[in-house]
Amino acid sequence: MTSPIRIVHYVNQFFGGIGGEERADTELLIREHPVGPGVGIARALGERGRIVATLIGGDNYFTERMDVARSAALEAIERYRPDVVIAGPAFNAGRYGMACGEVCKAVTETLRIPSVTAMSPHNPAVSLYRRSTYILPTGESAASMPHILPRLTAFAHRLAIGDAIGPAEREGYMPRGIRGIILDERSAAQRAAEMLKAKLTGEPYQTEIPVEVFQPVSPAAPLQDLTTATIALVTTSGLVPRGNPDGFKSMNESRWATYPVKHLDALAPDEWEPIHGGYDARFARENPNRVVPLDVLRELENEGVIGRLHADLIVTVGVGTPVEVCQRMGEEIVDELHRANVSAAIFTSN
Amino acid sequence: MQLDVGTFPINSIVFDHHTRLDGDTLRINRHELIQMIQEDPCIERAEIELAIPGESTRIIHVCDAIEPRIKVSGPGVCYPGLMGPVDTVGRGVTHRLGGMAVVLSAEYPRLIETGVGAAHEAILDMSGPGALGPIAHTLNLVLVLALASGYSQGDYNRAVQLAGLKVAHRLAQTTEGKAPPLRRRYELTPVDTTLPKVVYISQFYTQLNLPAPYLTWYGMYITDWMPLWVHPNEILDGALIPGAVGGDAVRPSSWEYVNNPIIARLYEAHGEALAFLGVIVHRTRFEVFEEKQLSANQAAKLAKLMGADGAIVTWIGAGNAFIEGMLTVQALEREGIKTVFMTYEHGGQEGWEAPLMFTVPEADAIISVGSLDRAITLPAVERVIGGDELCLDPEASGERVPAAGELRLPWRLPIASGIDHWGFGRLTCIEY
Amino acid sequence: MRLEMGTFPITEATFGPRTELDGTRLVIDHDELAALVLENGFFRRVRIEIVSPGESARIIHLLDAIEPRIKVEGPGETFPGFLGSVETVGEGRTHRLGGVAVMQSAEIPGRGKGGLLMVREGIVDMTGPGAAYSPFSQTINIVLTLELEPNFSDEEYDRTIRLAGLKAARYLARTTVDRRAPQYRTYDLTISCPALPRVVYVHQIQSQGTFARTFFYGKPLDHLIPTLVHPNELLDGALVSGNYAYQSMKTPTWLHGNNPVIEQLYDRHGRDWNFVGVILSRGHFYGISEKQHSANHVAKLARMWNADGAMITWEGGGNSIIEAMLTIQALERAGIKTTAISYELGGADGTGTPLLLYSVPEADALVSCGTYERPLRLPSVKRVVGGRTIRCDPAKGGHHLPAHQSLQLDTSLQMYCGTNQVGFGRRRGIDF
Amino acid sequence: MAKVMEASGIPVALITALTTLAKDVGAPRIVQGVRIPHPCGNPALPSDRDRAVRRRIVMMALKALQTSVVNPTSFVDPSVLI
Repeated sequence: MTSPIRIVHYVNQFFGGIGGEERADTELLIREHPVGPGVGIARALGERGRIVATLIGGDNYFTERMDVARSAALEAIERYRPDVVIAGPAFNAGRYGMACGEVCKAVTETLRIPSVTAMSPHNPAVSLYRRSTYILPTGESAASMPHILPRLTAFAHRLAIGDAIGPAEREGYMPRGIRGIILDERSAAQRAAEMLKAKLTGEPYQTEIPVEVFQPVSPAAPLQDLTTATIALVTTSGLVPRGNPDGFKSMNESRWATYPVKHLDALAPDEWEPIHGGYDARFARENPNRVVPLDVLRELENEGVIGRLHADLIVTVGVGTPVEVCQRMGEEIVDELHRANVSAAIFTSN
Repeated sequence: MQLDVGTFPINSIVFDHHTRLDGDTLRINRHELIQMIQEDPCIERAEIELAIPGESTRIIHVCDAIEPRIKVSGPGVCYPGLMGPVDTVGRGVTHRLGGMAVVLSAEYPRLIETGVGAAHEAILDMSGPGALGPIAHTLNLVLVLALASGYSQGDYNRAVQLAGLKVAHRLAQTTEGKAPPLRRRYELTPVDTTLPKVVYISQFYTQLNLPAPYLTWYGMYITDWMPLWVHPNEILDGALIPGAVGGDAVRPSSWEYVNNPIIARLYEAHGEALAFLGVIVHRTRFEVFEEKQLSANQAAKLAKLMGADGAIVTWIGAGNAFIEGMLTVQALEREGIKTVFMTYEHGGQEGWEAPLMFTVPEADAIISVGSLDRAITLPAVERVIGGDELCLDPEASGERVPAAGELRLPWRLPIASGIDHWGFGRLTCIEY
Repeated sequence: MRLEMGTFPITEATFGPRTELDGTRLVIDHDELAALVLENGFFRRVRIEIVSPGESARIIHLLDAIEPRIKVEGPGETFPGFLGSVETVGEGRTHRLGGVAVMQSAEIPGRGKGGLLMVREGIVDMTGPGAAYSPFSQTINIVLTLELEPNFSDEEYDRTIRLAGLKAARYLARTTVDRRAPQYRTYDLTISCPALPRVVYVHQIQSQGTFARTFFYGKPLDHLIPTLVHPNELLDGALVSGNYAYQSMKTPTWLHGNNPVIEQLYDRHGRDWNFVGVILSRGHFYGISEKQHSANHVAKLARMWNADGAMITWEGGGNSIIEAMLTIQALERAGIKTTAISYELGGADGTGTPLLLYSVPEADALVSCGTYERPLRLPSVKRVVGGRTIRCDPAKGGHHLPAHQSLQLDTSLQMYCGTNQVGFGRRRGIDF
Repeated sequence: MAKVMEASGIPVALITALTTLAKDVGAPRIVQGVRIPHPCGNPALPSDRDRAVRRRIVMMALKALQTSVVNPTSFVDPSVLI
């Protein structure tokens, strides 16, 4: 039997018994005993632990003055040295959900204390905070309180005693956007066969890899005048100067580099090499311009068709690069291009 | 897959101000078509002529003959991959102009002097003893194309073929919104399971690394593919057509591909005498015996998997490609599949020599579609389309002769569609 | 096609005076096997070692893994096209040594090549955290470490190394000839209850060129257009791997002959469905219309084969997933219910998106087989087989690490079959 | 990355052989390249025409940069396809 655990519980002014909307500005109050839902939590907890403090914050206070509220909460929680922090349940209350999420995020990230909250899957706070803490799904209203409190308490207890938490679908929390690798009881072939059987007989089945739907962007305005434009060459083809000076990896690269091409009329096979691990590199090795058309762009610059070709070639290796890495590199490259007053880019990809 | 083919029989073609279909008369604005063709930089000049069956007319430098077909509903386009995306065809409604062909006439510069890549002369007589193939009996709109210099054989092939396809498409467009006088449905409906199941194995030769493909499938160069199980309707929609480098006797024209009489016959018999399982498109002319044997074995195995009791095997080409034909017959018979093989014969100019170059004991049911070797004399003609001179034997003498005069041919290879690989006609050889 | 597979489970392998089977103990005459391997003269030396499950051992520079099999009755030979003629296999009786793999290990000169077509490091750990990545931590492995004679071409090394492995495998399987196997299993696609749904397996392999190639009856599949094959052909070794491009995503010959998906489809044949065949297709085409056509053709074959359901797996990464996804899309649009096995991405910490390089909305039934993107720490081992040092990042010129030490790998790309997608393994991704 | 740049106001012509893929991920200006290993050239051709193909593709890219688009749009010069 592990020693009793210490819990700090966060609720809003309503569940804290202070009042309704008219008291939504209430600043952080501390009670050293269970309040509102905390009473149910304490009951469910029994001998296993106790709520050492209840923090009560007004919905507006917390969402409108978040920085103040956050540090006040953190300062208080630190004092009570809890093993775990519980916030809510917030059901479908938006501002309350925000507050719960923010409290949990803060204690987990700055105090390294595990935290858990509970709210409706439709609560806007879910998408904001599910990556930062454990969120258990509830119904839309407090009617589901009796059902959620025991689960919330049990989950908090496991966090407090350092129990390993399994996958979301098995533990019943909302996915935190982390893919873990586990050993299943059955082989992939077996699972695929069973999934196919379910699909053929119309029984329910659950894909193991949800597919992404990409967000469209609002395109930039077109170039008005080519003859005054500065055009940059950007490539993910992994074409680098011989010897790969920056030691680019042939896959999973997360860096990019610029190489001067100011004085080049073409990319010479003996000076450039493709180190990209995802395509048959023979043709690019024969003639690098087949992946980065520098030769014709220089030609067009000389003919005056385009104003200027940007002085540097911008290179990375695009194989199995995660989207947010691309996002990040994209932003860095954008800064670079803005600095150099580049007006447009030709981007080659294999 | 259900395909409805609507046929608009054409009885006359006249040149006019507007391209349109007027009953069974096709009115054509020549200049519109010529301009369309001349957009391609590979084509320096284009002329359009008309050739009518029975008249004393000879078309020379024949590259291909294309039947105007257009997809009016359903996925994809006719001649997919070349005229549009590679969406699987063979469904919906296709319109065709019946009884006519767009014939391509162009003399390729001899960029490739000898060997399988070289362009060969092909002659199409509209009357007389040389009027052998089905396209000697269609109303032919002949595109005479003068090729610009400085391009590759691959470029010329693409340009010539696209010219033909674009014109054919434009002509077929005249049927849009019209109800076809004739309509036929092609579908491999489930039939009485006790009927013998029959597969059609259609062999085609091709060659790797040629500048211009002999044959394309959805516009793709057929390389060393294993036998391909396809739906006959795909062929009716033009998924499989030859290149346009030269239409000599052993290279059937596109027109023959989309009108393959064996497919038509098997469809007619489907549900009556037999159950038509589908077509195996079988690439031949492999250059290693092991590959020939493998492709034959795989064709037979595919037929077996499909549950075939019987098979019809046809081949095109000459020499080398014949070996797969025989090996396939053997493999099929060994799998217990009763097989009929259709081929032309050799036999020399008089018919004394051996009819076939290579045989297997299992080949016990061969249909003869005539001989390639028999000498033939084409009489002089009043009119020649496509030029004044031709060169029958570029590899040897390279001598050019007047195209209008009498032509004594030692064999039938130079006659466009001179060999009836797929049995349009009734020509055969019997022993005397 | 009816194939009887006799399994001789092996629990122990040792060297001894003569190669024979002693109950479940495989005794190997080292010198005779060595002589067989060295016969063709491309190797200076061969070192033969036996590595067993549970050993603190690491196998490196791994190329192919092959299960000892031999045809004891019926047409053809196992591994046709390499060890025998191209006669169609899959019928009769075949013997296998259960739980054994013959492996070649060699350092093929990198020649400073970048790109896909190069040999990359392949590692099997017999114990510890690395063991779960490979089915070969559970097999008794006969490892042939080949020291290459210098100055041969990639193609020569590739071919001779493959032949050495296949010959050794057959040599060991010979010990089972004229013995009765402890277990027999019959593989037969005969349909007993036609009411059940018809299911095909779409087996998408990788084949682009030397070192990234798959062979069918000895023929490279670089130009494969999807075709229908009988699963028994694969059980008899018709598919042989020459793919060393990315060792984690490859399917070695051993898995082509023991494909867990085929096993599942056969296990449930006649109960949950009728397994009607395998569609072999190729991924990683270079043009989008070829990719689309390949997908369309698979779906059309499945439709002509009246399939109700399909399972698809693919070999290789990145680019190959495009054909796979387009195939799923085409199948689903043809009304064929499809599930697939795929590895996922997710970055070093599992928060990366997207999980798949390319996907289609129709792909709603995917099974995860893990990822190569997480870093992996392999502990030090007592014994290393296949070399002394491991060459990492050949594209970067490669740096060598002592192989017996603990290794910190930033991805598991080098873990042999670590993300292979035919589904032998239990590793999977899941949301946390 | 092309998307990020476009979003920041820099028009980007993405030359790729895999236009469908680029469309699916939502890149606004997509230019049809020849093939994956050589998007901007055709090794099957003699070097001068290989270069001519490259010039065609780049010209198409420049056209894309001057064209106003709303949704992912691909710019294809059929003559460069093999």
